[in-house]
Amino acid sequence: MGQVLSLIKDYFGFLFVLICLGLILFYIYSDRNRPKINLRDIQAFKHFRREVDLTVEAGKRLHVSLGRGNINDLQGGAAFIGLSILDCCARAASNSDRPPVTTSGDGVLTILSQDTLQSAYHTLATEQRYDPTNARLTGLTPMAYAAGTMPTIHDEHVSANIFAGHLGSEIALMTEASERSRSLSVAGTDSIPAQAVLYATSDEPLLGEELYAAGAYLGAGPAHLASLRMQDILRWVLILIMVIGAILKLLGILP
Amino acid sequence: MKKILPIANAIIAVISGLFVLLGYFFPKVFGGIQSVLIGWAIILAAFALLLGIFNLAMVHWKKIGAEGPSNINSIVLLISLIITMIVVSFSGPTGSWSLWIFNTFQLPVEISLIAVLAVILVYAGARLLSRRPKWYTGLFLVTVLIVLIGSVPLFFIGEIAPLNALRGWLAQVPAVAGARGLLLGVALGTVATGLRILMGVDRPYGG
Amino acid sequence: MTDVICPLCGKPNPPDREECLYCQAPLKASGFVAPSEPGDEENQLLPPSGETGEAEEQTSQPAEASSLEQAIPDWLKATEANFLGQSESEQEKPGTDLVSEQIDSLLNQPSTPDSTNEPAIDDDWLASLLEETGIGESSATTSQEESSEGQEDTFEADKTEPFSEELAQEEPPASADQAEKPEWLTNLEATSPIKLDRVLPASEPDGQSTGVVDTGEETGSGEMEIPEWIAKSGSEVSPPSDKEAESQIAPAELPSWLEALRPDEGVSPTGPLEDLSAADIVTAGPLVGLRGVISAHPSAIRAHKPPTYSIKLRVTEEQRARVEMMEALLADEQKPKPLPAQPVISSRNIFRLVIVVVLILPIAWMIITGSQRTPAPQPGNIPGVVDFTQQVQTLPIGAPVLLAFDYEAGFSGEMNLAISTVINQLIIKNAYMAIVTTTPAGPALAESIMRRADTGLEGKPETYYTDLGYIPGGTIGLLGLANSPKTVLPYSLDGNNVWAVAPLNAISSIKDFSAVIVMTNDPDIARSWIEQVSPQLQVDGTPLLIVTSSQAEPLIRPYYEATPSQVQGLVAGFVGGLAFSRTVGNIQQNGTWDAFSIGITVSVLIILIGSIIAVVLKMLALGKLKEN
Amino acid sequence: MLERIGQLADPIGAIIGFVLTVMVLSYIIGDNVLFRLAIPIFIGAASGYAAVLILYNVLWYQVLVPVFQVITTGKMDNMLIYATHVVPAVILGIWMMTKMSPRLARWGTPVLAFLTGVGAATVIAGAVRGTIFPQVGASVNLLNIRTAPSELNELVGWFINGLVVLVGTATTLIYFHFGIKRQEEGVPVTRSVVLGYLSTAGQGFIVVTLGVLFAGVYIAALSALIDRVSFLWDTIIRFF
Repeated sequence: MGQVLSLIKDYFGFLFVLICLGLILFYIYSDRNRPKINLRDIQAFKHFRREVDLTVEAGKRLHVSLGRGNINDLQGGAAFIGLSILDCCARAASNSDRPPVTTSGDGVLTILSQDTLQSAYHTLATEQRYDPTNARLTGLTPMAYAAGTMPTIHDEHVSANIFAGHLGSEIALMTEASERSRSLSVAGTDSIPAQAVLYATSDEPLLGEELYAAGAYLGAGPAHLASLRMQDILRWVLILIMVIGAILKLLGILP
Repeated sequence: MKKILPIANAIIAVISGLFVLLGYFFPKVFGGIQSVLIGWAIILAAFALLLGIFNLAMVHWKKIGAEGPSNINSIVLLISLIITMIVVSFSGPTGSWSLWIFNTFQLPVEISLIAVLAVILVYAGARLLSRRPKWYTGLFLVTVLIVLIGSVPLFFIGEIAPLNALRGWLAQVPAVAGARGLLLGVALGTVATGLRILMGVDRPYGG
Repeated sequence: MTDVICPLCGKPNPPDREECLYCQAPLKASGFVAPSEPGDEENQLLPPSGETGEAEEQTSQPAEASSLEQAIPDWLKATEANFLGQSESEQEKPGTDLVSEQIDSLLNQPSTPDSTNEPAIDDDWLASLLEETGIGESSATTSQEESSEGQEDTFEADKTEPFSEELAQEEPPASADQAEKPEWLTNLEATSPIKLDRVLPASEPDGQSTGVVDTGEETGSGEMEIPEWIAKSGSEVSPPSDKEAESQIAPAELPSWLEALRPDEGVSPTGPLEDLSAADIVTAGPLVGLRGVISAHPSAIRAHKPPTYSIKLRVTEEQRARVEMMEALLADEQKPKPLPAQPVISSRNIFRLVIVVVLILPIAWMIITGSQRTPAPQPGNIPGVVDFTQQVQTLPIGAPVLLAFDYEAGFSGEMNLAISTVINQLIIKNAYMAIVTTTPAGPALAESIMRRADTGLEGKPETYYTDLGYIPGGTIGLLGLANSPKTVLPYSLDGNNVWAVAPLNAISSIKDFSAVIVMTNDPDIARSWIEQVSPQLQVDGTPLLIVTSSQAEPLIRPYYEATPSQVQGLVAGFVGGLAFSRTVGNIQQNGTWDAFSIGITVSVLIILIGSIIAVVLKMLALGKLKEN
Repeated sequence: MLERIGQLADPIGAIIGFVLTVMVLSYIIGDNVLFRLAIPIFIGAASGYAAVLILYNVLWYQVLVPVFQVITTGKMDNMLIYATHVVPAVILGIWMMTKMSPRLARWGTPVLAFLTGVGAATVIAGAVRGTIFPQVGASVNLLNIRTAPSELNELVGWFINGLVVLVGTATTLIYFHFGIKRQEEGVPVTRSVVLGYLSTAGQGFIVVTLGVLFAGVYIAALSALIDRVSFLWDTIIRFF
């Protein structure tokens, strides 16, 4: 019985992934000319865009904190989003006097952030601006990472900090450093206790899945918008499954 | 070559990802190749860690040349890093000297940083309503206060039974509901992010 | 201007001169008074003689001033007075004073030529310059100096405004100059290309000649470039401007005396061709009786090499200095201004300091006194503790138990009480502990606790525990551990193949352990254990027990409360640890529990007071808004 | 000599720990030199320890020990597994080292592409199998009549709680709905009234959840603060 259930679970899982993929491809195709929806306002992204412009104007620096998520683990999703945001930042701030600086708490993530920066500069034909030490590993444990990031926030003329990745409650130390150095902090993480901390300590907390919408809000491409529409469809599908399933269980129809 | 390399990278990412994904859902068919690829990824993560440590050292090595107090900190960091690595390598991760370094330098600082967190959080809590004067901020603070009072018998006052029960209910019912919704949302976002990479749309590896 | 035009060479001369400065021709005889010198007409804002700094013209200042005073209309006098007053009293807002009003009124004129608003901007520029420099008396003295010499040109320029306005709009003359002006000259001006120049918006000569004014204009417009002419103020005026002036008017229409006055051709004096009806009849010499001819005055007969007429752009040292100052100011604007250093004593810092004192002092006091005032938590009131205790108590003697040290060192302060109690209980039960970790600090934490726990116990540590070390790969590693522990962790940290000897040689999969105890502060790690490992454990009913931090408890408790339960026992945070230690008879005698209690009480008060203050301030602010 | 040092190590360690604790706690008042000095020591020690541990467990035991085994004993357990699981990974790892040089960095990208692909697949599977299915399953099982209590009072409570969790989960998901139907140009984009009410309810649930978690994090941090104060006092008593 257990094996059958796990088999069904596996097939359902694969089916679920295929549905997600199909929806994304469909929306990429259907919205290729003009997106058919607007996105609800998320203040954090508005401020983020403005802050990037101001940072470039003021000749200051953007700091993107990618967290310590191991990409071979569940937290990898947040880390990948952090890299997408880093790409947007690198492009937006490419003409700034001070290129963005990236901090991460994982070896693979550090190298990926270096690659992201390098390829962003490469596509903008400003590869000479690429400096590998602008994508840093600041510590290998959560607290070491937070403590290693704090001096970067304090000392490197940072005017805006974007925390996007897997970060725990130690994120409060970084947002505090950001507040003390009077720079804006836009923060999102997949850890729910960290979101609770952010809610109280950050200027612009990104709650729940808002972090994963960053690409669509920052204009990273139609695929991001399409995947957001996929999420919107599937959230209703999940709600329906939960409600109908609960009713059937309540009526004793389902075992 | 400059055009071929990015495409080749994307193909590598997509194919390796597909095999691993299929391995999760059809373990009997793709389980073998999946475990091999994941085994490689785990060992590669260790090599990446070496690169990360090299990067950490390089960043601070560069800072040593710079003016100001930051170069002293960088010197201290490099010395601390090298000594720890040497000692732990020779004494072993659970050797006496490794433990001495751990208990002397790492443990106190790490606990102290979380102690600092306590002050930061209570300060943020006290300022929150003036920072974001909204109804949901009020609800947030009321919840925080109920949970705090319900967790511990208050000094001089003792245990407040109704709040204790309310705390239990909040943690059991609405908090679980909210957490579940948040987790599901995050999971949907994660699936979308992973799929964009497997489609070759997002290429964090560059190219 | 009331300079006297020489009838012979047509050059301007100060009114007090008897004979022409340039050709020595008698001036008084002809009584030829020009309304304004052509150079002035060509560009009204060209710094007149007063600003050139030439010695002989410096001396003529008082006379000029007196004649000026007659010429200045009332509003301009007020303007001048205002401006001086302003520069002395360093008013912060020039836009609000009379000067600006006048300027606005001028700027608002539909057909206001550049030359008319430039002086206004000049005023702004000066005022802003004074503000920027922030000089107190020095600025006052500067303005006085300006009024006496270099700055004169500004006022001159101001004074020309109504004049040019009137010319442009053909209004009846209002100034003394106008009154003195003969009819012919009015006609001449009507056809004069130079007046046309003046009416042309931003004509080249204006741009070139009105150096200081231009600078002012640039300040007003916020442009950063200093005009070229400042840089090469010593060099000649560039010819194109004159060419342009020429190109606008047919040369034939240009009176030759006026032609003669043009800067680049001023060196060739030609006889005046003006209408001589107003000229006097010669009363002496051989040409007696003739009108408008050169009288045979000895001084006039003397041949002179015509003097070269300086066409250098004349900028005083002071003006140059002022422009340099402006340049410096503008350069500063380009630099990003560093944020002002945060004051050490700010309301935030004071508030933070108060919080620190109010929070830490009572805690310290409780610990110092070892207070035991607050009643200890009852295990029955804390969900999970009783089940956890029972699960540990019911473990068979010498059973292999898997311990996962998956918490960060920073949380050991909160979790150590519970963990050390668990370890002690397992040692008492003589359980064999296989230690694993998915966090890098795990092995050191585990080893430290084991060493603390085994003090006083006989026998070698390896007889009751082994450290298998770190599981790489996070969730994947856990999945691998659940399926085949010996493949993921083949050796212990000592390098021994512990899977080959008892009791671990009987372990093939994770469910073969008698219990799995996970110690973590991270809800994600706990979820990974529950989701990856728990299904396997449930097959044989192996309990999964979790010791966690209070930060992860709300997310783990649902798994404990679920039916069927995925977590069979839960000890959360310091409170849970204390309750657990009390159930097994380990009663703490220091004041940490009281410190915890008073810490929470004080924190609640701080948050309450902070929120109340915020609400009160908000309401006050709203009240004020309503009043306004 | 070593014994003497060993005896001294404990008190010296306690004093250093005391000093470091004070240095770090000084950050409460403000960023200062003491804190700045303590942090690099900690980062170096923590990162150094973590690095060696991971290399020890992965590179040493999985890569090098089998090689030494061959050298010493002439044979290797699971030669095939080593050849398929380890050797290619080591080759890829050495290839990845090109990332050390900015000039050669681009040549190491294929290895990163491989890691990213594997990581992406892992997070997808983890999210679907580890979160979506279990959480949806738990929500569906909330009102399973077979697990309902028998007593009426408990039954009512069970039903209401289950309903609240179900509604809370649904409204929380609705709160995050991003898309809004495109309006005419100039018309402000707003959610429909029903969606607005539901998302407001969801916001309430989210806020309560975050409040509970915030309190939990704070209690954990306060415990650490108490532990440090206790440690400082114990050290003072020990030496003074």
